[in-house]
Amino acid sequence: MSLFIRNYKPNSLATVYNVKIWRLHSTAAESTQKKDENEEEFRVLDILKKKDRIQRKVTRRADIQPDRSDRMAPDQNWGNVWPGPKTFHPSSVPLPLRQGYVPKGQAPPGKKANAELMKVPNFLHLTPPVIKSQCEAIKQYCTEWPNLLNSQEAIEKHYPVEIITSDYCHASPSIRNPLARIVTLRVKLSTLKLDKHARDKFIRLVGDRYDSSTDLVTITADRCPARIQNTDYVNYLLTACFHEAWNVEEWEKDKTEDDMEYYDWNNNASKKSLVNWHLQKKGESKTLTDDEYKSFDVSEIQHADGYKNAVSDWMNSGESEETVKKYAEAVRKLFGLPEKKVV
Amino acid sequence: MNTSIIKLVQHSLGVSGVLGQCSPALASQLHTSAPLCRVVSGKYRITKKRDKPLTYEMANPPHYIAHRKSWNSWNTSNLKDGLRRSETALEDEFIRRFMTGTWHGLVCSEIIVKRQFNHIRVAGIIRRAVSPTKMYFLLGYTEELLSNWLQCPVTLELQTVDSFKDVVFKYI
Amino acid sequence: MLSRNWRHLCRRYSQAVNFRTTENSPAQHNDKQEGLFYTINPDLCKQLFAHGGFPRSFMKQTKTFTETAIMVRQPALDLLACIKASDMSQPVIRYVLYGEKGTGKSITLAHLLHYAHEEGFLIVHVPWVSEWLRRVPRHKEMSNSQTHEGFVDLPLDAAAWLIHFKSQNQTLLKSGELKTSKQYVWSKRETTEAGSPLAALVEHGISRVKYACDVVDALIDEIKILSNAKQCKTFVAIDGFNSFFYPLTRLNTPTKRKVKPEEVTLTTSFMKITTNDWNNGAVVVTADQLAFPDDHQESYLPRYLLYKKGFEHLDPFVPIEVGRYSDKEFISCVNYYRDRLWLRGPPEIEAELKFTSASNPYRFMEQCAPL
Amino acid sequence: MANNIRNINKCIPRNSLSYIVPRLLTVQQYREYARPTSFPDFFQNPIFRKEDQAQLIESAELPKIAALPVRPPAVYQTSSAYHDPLVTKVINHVMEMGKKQMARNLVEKAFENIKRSQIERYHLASTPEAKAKIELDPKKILHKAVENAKPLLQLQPIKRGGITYQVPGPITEKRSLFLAIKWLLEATNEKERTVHFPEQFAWELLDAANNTGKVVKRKQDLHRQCEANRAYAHYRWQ
Repeated sequence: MSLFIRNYKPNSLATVYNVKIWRLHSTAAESTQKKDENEEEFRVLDILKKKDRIQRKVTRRADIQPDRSDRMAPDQNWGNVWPGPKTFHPSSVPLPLRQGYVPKGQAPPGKKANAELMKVPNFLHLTPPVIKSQCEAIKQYCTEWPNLLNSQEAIEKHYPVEIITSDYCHASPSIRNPLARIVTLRVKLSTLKLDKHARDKFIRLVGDRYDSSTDLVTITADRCPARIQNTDYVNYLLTACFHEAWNVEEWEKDKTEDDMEYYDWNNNASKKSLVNWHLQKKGESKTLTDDEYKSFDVSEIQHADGYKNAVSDWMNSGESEETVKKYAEAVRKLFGLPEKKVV
Repeated sequence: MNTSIIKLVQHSLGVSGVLGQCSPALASQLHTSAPLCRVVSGKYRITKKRDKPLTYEMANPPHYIAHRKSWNSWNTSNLKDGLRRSETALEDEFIRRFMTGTWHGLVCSEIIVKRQFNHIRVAGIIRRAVSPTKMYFLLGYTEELLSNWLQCPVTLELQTVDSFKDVVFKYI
Repeated sequence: MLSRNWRHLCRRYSQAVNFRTTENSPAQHNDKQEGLFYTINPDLCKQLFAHGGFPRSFMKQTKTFTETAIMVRQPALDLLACIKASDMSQPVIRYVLYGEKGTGKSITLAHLLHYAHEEGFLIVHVPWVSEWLRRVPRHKEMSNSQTHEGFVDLPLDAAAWLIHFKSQNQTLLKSGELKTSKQYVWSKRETTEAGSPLAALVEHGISRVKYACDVVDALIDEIKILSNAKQCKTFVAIDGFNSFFYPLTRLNTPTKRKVKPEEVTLTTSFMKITTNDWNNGAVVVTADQLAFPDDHQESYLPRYLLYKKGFEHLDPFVPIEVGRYSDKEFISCVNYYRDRLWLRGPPEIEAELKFTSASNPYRFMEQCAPL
Repeated sequence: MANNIRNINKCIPRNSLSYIVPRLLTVQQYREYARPTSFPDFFQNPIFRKEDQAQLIESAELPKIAALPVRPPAVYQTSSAYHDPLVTKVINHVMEMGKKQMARNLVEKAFENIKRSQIERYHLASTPEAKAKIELDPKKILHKAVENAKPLLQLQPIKRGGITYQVPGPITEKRSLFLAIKWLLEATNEKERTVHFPEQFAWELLDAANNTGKVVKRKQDLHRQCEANRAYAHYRWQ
């Protein structure tokens, strides 16, 4: 039995023949019945009513149409046969498909009654001619790409503000995904044209939203339920930060050395101690005010410039063996001490 | 390990209803759900006469999903960060039961539920045991009721076969 | 010709195994002695380092080796050259020794102390600052300062340091040339007259422990004045100096308030002597990771260890790195240990030890111990 | 192991070697691992000492076993110059709760203590003969101490006629080593709370190496007991 099925199932042609055979049989059976009524023959006791059962089946199968795929013309318009996404149907696809894993040496199950083929998403509605015709159809709604925006740099120059949103393709009774509301705004800080103070203040205002390595400010909003609201909000935030950055408040004058974003040697204790040392060396003992310290010209001290650079480098680029070594060299020069011997 | 616990419970306490009688803490620690019985779940016993028919789907145990066979439910909820996980699973199960009940004795394969956006496609292989008129009625009936309950368009995309024997892959 | 070659060969060979120098005076040390060990006279050693100055593990070694031998290393030679080259009439130059744990900062400092002693410097040496601020034995005496409002005194530690100071500067104090510049009134009955010898001041601090901290403060002031007046040269050596700048000490006042280092009177005194507003001296301090608790030992570089405050206090200073052994030093040290029976076994062991200890002097010593 | 392979090579033609080597080796190879590993038995034990490797190269055995699979060496199997199996054994005995680093530190501290006291005695000794007598290597002292602490006989409780007799009998090499280390450690742990383990262990080792002290006495007591129970010896086989 199993052998029969295996031979029978994969072969689509066999089914067609089979159906035809069935039909022949059924007509034959009907004719015999008519004969029975006319000429009274010896009636055989048919307890199981075998013939009746066969008859019932046959009448039902009579209306089965042959496969549509058999009747398809080779030059038909496939887009009309399969216009949209649809589960695979073997009778509509005139391809000898097979799908399934079988032991070596056997043929995989054919396209009829094959649930695997029905499971996989198919793209039979997206054949190249169909795509082409659909593109042609929507072409009238498209506009041309601006000529001047021919490179990435040009795009960045004319449209420095970048708005990033995500659309989600998902299956559920509602096609709205709440994550789609999130809006990210990205802009290069250098395109904002801020001055020194404003830039510093802007960076402090946006906090960790500024990445110094890429010079990008990234503002993300997800507090409103709709995307348009969030877009408005990020734009508002950028505008507000920008204008606030230009404001100079009264309390900003109290900015101390600890609040500085970089190490300025002239304003720091290092210069003070150098000047003190210099004055002491000359034998003058006088106390200077802070402004006098700041405006003190260090060029009259020998090797002071090297020292200044070394200290600034140490503080600004971080402590490392290299910077410490550089500092040591500068200080030795300043004090007139012998160079360290290189081993 | 899991299966042994389950067997033990099944042997000593009787099969069902007993878990409910156990204390809630114990019941919550016993996993009787199918995925944990990976030795037996989704597998069929070989009969003596070797005459049990298996479809292709049944012939491949669950660990072959995505290797030899594919999923019966296609949706985005099962992906990472998918929405409506439990609802989707429940609805799919409901669709399956409704289908097998409505097309009583006619469904030859598993019901395949595919979701695209808000559209649910239900596919399956149906035996041609009832008249086409009835079939058309059942088709409309199912689509109408399901879309009413699930609040989204439902399409039935069925394939018909002469008899169950057409979908049989092998006998064990 | 042949004999000359032979002699040359002999000398080279002896050079290779030679690990000792007979030149025991640090002032005479130069590049020729680099990597060689010299021995410190036991009496002198007792005088200089009886109250601290060597790490404990090194003290143990001296007992086992029955001698105190120090390797002449590049950082010490470098510092010696700098001190010799510096102009004494200029403001003092601060040197900061830094380096990884166990590379020999304290030993380098001891070497310099020996030099200072020999050259007749007045030595102001603090063996280990953390001993005062971070080590809290069961009976740590603390009191609120009488003279400075809101400050904390450590009288016992101060007295112990005075004893150390006295023993290190025995000869200078005995000569009695160093005199106080002004009168100090301790209480109604106790005063130290102007013009009395410095030794008397120190003695007072030792005998009247209550005033030890104030005595230390006065002593530091006097030393600065004396140095400025060219009556003596002063050598300041402070080990674990960065401990003064760690935000908190482990001391608690009786009211369970955490004490900050700047609230300890000893800190203010030693801050005074490490500024560069005096001359005729040299200041050598070390920045050591071990002076900090374990969770603040991420880097051994001076800026990290001194914090901003310490850096600004010392700046401009000369950083001097004490590094790991060079190849030559390592071989010399191996030979020394073999001579002292500390290291035995086949010669392959040396390469392995060099690799596993990464030429770190302390780790090398430790790893030799069980062999 | 090298011997095994040599024998095999003599009796088996070349081409069948790859098939037969694993099967034969399973019978002859001993396991160095405490627990069965996930490696099949035909995997070779690693040869991690440089001396052994040199020997293999010299006897031209290396190319023969070069292609065979090898188990990974354990952590204590190093090619270090100061590798000593007995020392690792003692460290493992000292270890508690798997704290090997701690155990290793303790044993090494004990070695250091031994070394310091011996060097001190060396310096105190006046004549060169006396100096030459003093053993300075702590590892040699450990070996000597363990050797001196090893018992030669043991008492086994055997039940005969309802009475348990302490029957003297021979002892295996392995058990005697085990007992020696165990006794040394037990003697060490009977100490004042203020005395630290490394110090006490160092003393015990020095005592045992001199054939004196608690451990050696314990061994001698055992021997005496065995001697006294000589009459029961026949119970071992009856």
